[in-house]
Amino acid sequence: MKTLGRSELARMVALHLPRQGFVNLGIGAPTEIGDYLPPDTDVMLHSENGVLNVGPRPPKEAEDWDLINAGKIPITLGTGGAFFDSTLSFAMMRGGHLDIAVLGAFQVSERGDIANWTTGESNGAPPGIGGAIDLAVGARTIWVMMDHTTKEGAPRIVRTCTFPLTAAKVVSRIFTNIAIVDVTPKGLVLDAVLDGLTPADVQAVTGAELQPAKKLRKIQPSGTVVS
Amino acid sequence: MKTLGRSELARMVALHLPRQGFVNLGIGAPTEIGDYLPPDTDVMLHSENGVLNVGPRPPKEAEDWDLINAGKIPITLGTGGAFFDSTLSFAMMRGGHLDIAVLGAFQVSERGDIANWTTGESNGAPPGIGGAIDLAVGARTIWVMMDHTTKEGAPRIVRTCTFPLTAAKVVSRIFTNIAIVDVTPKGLVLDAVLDGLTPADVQAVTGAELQPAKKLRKIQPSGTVVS
Amino acid sequence: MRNVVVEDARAAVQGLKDGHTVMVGGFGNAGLPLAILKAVVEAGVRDLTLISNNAGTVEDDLTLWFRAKIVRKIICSYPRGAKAFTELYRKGEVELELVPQGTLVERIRAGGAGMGGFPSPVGVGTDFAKGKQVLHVGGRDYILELPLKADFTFVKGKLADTVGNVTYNMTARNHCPAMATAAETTVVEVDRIVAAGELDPEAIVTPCIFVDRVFARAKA
Amino acid sequence: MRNVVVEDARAAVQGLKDGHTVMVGGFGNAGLPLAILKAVVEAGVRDLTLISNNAGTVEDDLTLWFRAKIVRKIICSYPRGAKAFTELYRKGEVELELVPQGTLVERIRAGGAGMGGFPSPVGVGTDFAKGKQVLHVGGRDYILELPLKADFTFVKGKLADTVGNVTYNMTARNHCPAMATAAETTVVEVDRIVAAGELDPEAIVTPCIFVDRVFARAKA
Repeated sequence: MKTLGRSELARMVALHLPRQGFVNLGIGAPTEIGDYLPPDTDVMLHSENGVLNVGPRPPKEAEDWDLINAGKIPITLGTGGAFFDSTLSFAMMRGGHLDIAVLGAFQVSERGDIANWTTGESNGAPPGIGGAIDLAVGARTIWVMMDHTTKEGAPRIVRTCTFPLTAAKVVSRIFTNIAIVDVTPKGLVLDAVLDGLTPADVQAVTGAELQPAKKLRKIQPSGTVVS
Repeated sequence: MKTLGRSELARMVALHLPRQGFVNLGIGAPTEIGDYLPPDTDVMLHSENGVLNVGPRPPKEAEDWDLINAGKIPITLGTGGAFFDSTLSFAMMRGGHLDIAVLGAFQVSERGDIANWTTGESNGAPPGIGGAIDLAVGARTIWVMMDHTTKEGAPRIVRTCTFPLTAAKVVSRIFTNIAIVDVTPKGLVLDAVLDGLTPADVQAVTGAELQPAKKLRKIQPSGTVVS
Repeated sequence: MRNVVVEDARAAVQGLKDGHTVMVGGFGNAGLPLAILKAVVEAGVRDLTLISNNAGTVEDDLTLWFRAKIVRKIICSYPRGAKAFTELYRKGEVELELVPQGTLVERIRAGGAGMGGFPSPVGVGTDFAKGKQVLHVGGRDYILELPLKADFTFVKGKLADTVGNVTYNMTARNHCPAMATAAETTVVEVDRIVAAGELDPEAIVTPCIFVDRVFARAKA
Repeated sequence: MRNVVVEDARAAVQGLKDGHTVMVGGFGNAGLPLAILKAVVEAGVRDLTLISNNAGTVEDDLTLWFRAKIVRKIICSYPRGAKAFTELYRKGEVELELVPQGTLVERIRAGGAGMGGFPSPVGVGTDFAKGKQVLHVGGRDYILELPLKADFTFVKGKLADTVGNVTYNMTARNHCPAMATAAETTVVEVDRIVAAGELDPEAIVTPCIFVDRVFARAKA
């Protein structure tokens, strides 16, 4: 099946962010969304290790390992940025001060449950949770960005998560490499589908029922979405 | 009955403070203790409105109403001092980081209960509690500095406080204008008596039983205590 | 870029409504947003619930609110020496919830940090424990103190930049940073506004995420 | 005047004993007291309970402690990518208590601030709620998270003055200020020590009351 590349997916999410507000981009793939924000955006990026207004990655020679994001990647500080300790950083999260967090996930359920910290199969390796759970519970709006299925083709959007939950009933929107799905009180609504695929194609790889939006949108290969 | 003056009482307490450590001098009379610290002391004074290393009161023309102590009196900042917000200031208190707090009191019981926020008789005036209770619960060592009796001659050191408690079983030492009394697991111990008075004189105006110390000390009119 | 600067105190209190809960920073005369206090009275709101350490000491502070009788209830640690408040209190025209100072600010922090309050050792065995849930942790008793939040927070800073980062002046910091985190709308009155990037990012006390409006107090 | 400067990392870890609980600041490579980490191994202690955000990423960090097998238990939010730790974990030779990052630092703060923990909305309805007391506040469920304290805290600062006030460098601040409040003995490794009075009193992050020892890391 045709899918969006990781960069195009990041671009698609970036294009959906509002023009202002405080946003946390989860570690891993969501971090890449920052690269596609318009240069004149008023959005300020938060990183949970204690920095507000995260700027672009510096050139290699300017990297400073005391200036990193939660993914432990070197960053720069944007104009008007601030440093603070972890208690204040997590107060921002837990206290509902972030407008949007975009998280990766293993699974999202039709009622908005998110499982993103462990598949429960550890092979003896230690589990890790980090700050993902604080974001999932605390940010006002939770978006998920993930591949629509596992590498083996199993659905990640499911009726009930089989992996251990990170938080219950928090996700409002899911951006995948083939679709955009809204989590509504009435169930999952298919908002947009990758050009070349049909709603039925998407439903076939989704583990929960999708209702069509009043007006289905089309995702172009670049990540731009059109009505 | 002969009594120490307020300044001499403050001086007596000052002479008993260790040479180093973090000390909070409660609002009102205890604040005056600061005037009698030796110039080379390593003691750092904390004030609960958010300052560490409180220095002496500035000359009138240098007063700044953004630089005050918890008694709302202008202060200076000593070398190496710091400002912080109230959450951190009260974390210092509640978390047991202060070595000594010297508080005023209406009553202290023989088991170390302290009543210092209201007599319960308000005449309709609003009660106030401020930070006294946080200090009483949080500082590692609580000393009380007060007149031995009320203006009417009623004892302030009592078997059981009749006024509403600030905190239970926290006071370890009581400095009054005629005596020094230690609160011990075995009861109140009379450590020092004002020159010219006898232990019986002090007992007569005390509402709980005083045991004599192994070696009773003598308080001189200047506030100096000698063996 | 984000810009939260408003023109004056009047613009700063826009949206404040009858019955709102309002936090006001300050301890003694330090950290009081005096221009805002005046603008609130001029806005003609009433039935406010006020969360504040004190209840007014001189004529141009919270005394204004009690003279104007716009406060229904005050949650406060030390309302003594407050003439206008005391008058209303004696007549039963204003309600008082007395809260120890450290408990007050920590309840505010809990509100701002999304916690269900905090288990406090302060007040155990006293009148302040009445009606509160007792928790036993590690062999010690604690009382569960509940979080405080507000519709508006009004505090006084020293400098703000245009995006809304704030610093404070000496002991005028007091409850202001905690209160700034705990309101739907946080307004900061400052001495001076500077361009974004002028404040040392290591020395910013209240990051802009907590701040909705700033304005520079007119020079006296 | 108070002076808490010690000569080197060896002097900084004096008194650390077998079985102690130890907090170590740092997130990724930022804020790690590397000289202390080495000195602890050289001190020959064992059976430590370690409270730390991570469990070592490169060879000169907490990896040293796991190679030396001196940790009995780690309380940690993200021990992934930690080779030496993972090896011991697979063999069942080290115990792990996994704690969400925000919960970890707030439990530390509660320990330092004398509170009986805090009611957290994080983890409700998940594995992290297992065995924890549930509190109902304002129509929402919270789980009671317990305070954490330590015998020693080891963190990395940027500057310290001789009385023990500390500043941090950018995102190397992370958990360090909270950990500094929560130990019997707090030790800070810094880049440089300055005279008392040289730090801006408004920009001090950890006031000296929390700090027992500071020392300047030798230049590489």
